[in-house]
Amino acid sequence: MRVTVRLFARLRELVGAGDLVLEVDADATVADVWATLVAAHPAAEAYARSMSCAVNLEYARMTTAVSAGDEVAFLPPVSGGEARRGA
Amino acid sequence: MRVTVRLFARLRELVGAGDLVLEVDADATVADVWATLVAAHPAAEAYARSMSCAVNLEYARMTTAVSAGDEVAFLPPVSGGEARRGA
Amino acid sequence: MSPATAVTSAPLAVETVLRAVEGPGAGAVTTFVGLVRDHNQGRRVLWLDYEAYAPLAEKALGLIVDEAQARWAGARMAIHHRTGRLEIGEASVVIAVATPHRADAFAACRYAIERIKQIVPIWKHEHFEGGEVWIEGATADATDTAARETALRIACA
Amino acid sequence: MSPATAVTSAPLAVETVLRAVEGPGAGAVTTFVGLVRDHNQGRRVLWLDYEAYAPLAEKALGLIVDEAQARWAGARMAIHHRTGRLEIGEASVVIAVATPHRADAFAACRYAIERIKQIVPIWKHEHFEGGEVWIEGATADATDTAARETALRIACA
Repeated sequence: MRVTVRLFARLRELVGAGDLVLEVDADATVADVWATLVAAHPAAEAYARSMSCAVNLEYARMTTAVSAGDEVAFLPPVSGGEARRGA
Repeated sequence: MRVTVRLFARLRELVGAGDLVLEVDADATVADVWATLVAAHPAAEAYARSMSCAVNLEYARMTTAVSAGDEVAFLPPVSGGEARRGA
Repeated sequence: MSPATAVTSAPLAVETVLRAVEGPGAGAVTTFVGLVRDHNQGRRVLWLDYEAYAPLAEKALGLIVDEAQARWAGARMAIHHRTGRLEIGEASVVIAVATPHRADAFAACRYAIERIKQIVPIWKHEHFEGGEVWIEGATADATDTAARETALRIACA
Repeated sequence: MSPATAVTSAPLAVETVLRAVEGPGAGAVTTFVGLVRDHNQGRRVLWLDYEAYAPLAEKALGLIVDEAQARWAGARMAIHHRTGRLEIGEASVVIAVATPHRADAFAACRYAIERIKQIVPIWKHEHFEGGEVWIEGATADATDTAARETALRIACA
């Protein structure tokens, strides 16, 4: 089945795309989607331990099951808010 | 000598005036000005323990000496800020 | 530039107070606005009259700004306090603080409102359904170091 | 009525966010504004680009508002976050909180900015004199209760 993968910020730059479609097994989890991404784009591996993920706009776990057509987002560590971290 | 006395809020209402001129001895302190005020307006006594004072726009003590023409203010407990005290 | 401190019978505007703390180096800005509430201690409030010893109140606000700017490096603070008759929902006080880092912006702003209630000679005359009462809080003494320490503790906790 | 939450490339205005928390019962209103600073870790910053996963960022801001309004009774909160290129001195985020009492207004506002930095999928790309770098903070996980407890501890301390 196919899922859409969304990447952001430096992870997007490392992979060279913010949006891509990956083919995964029908019983795939988020971890399988990640493994498929890393196999095709080894640079993504840099975020293996620091990224988090969301499926269809819900925060998810690596063990979360995905379905055909799902939007799976991998999120580098975030930095919203003001320009500097507080004292 | 003469000093000007300024009164505010409920203390002003109890005395019936916000501005008055009192005659005190040349070596008078704020305490003497207060005593003179209370002698003329016994209702002011209600604030004997809760008021604070200022002389010529400087916070003062009851022992502060006053001079002719000084402005001596007696301040009931203050309540600036927002409409309710915080939780 | 807006004045850093003001005691005024004119309606307050957050934007005006914010303009007074504009400048380089700020990473965080906090504001505090105190509003007239429609009830107090079970009474239905109709309006409030704020009476000020205006020249000393302005000095006291300036003292609070100086204290805060000395305590929190790089902070810029402004405080405007209103006087006269205020209707429900109107702003009685507006504080703005700009600092390099956010923790200081919160602490200095909280400090300012606590200090205002301790030392600024302004009094509230509450007109409620069925009567009126003068609201009294702290004995105003700017030299009381224990009071100042209380404000610092609340702000930095 | 302004929206309670927004992720937008348009300049932010404190007054707009304040309007979103207007309403009866408020006695205290706090705001927090985060500004782009001209330097960071010894680098001279030229401008910032904020990239957002916009629909999830909007949801995350809504979650923070819900968390705060559940934790602080009677609170109304609004958060607007900007995206795209921001120049020095421009506002990246504006938070407004209205509560019956002032302690809650400060705590809820502080909570919100801490939570924003923990969970909202927005990234800063810093362009400085001589290069550029992605600023990275916390691993975003809205379900991480330890992170939430940290934000609560900082806010209520």
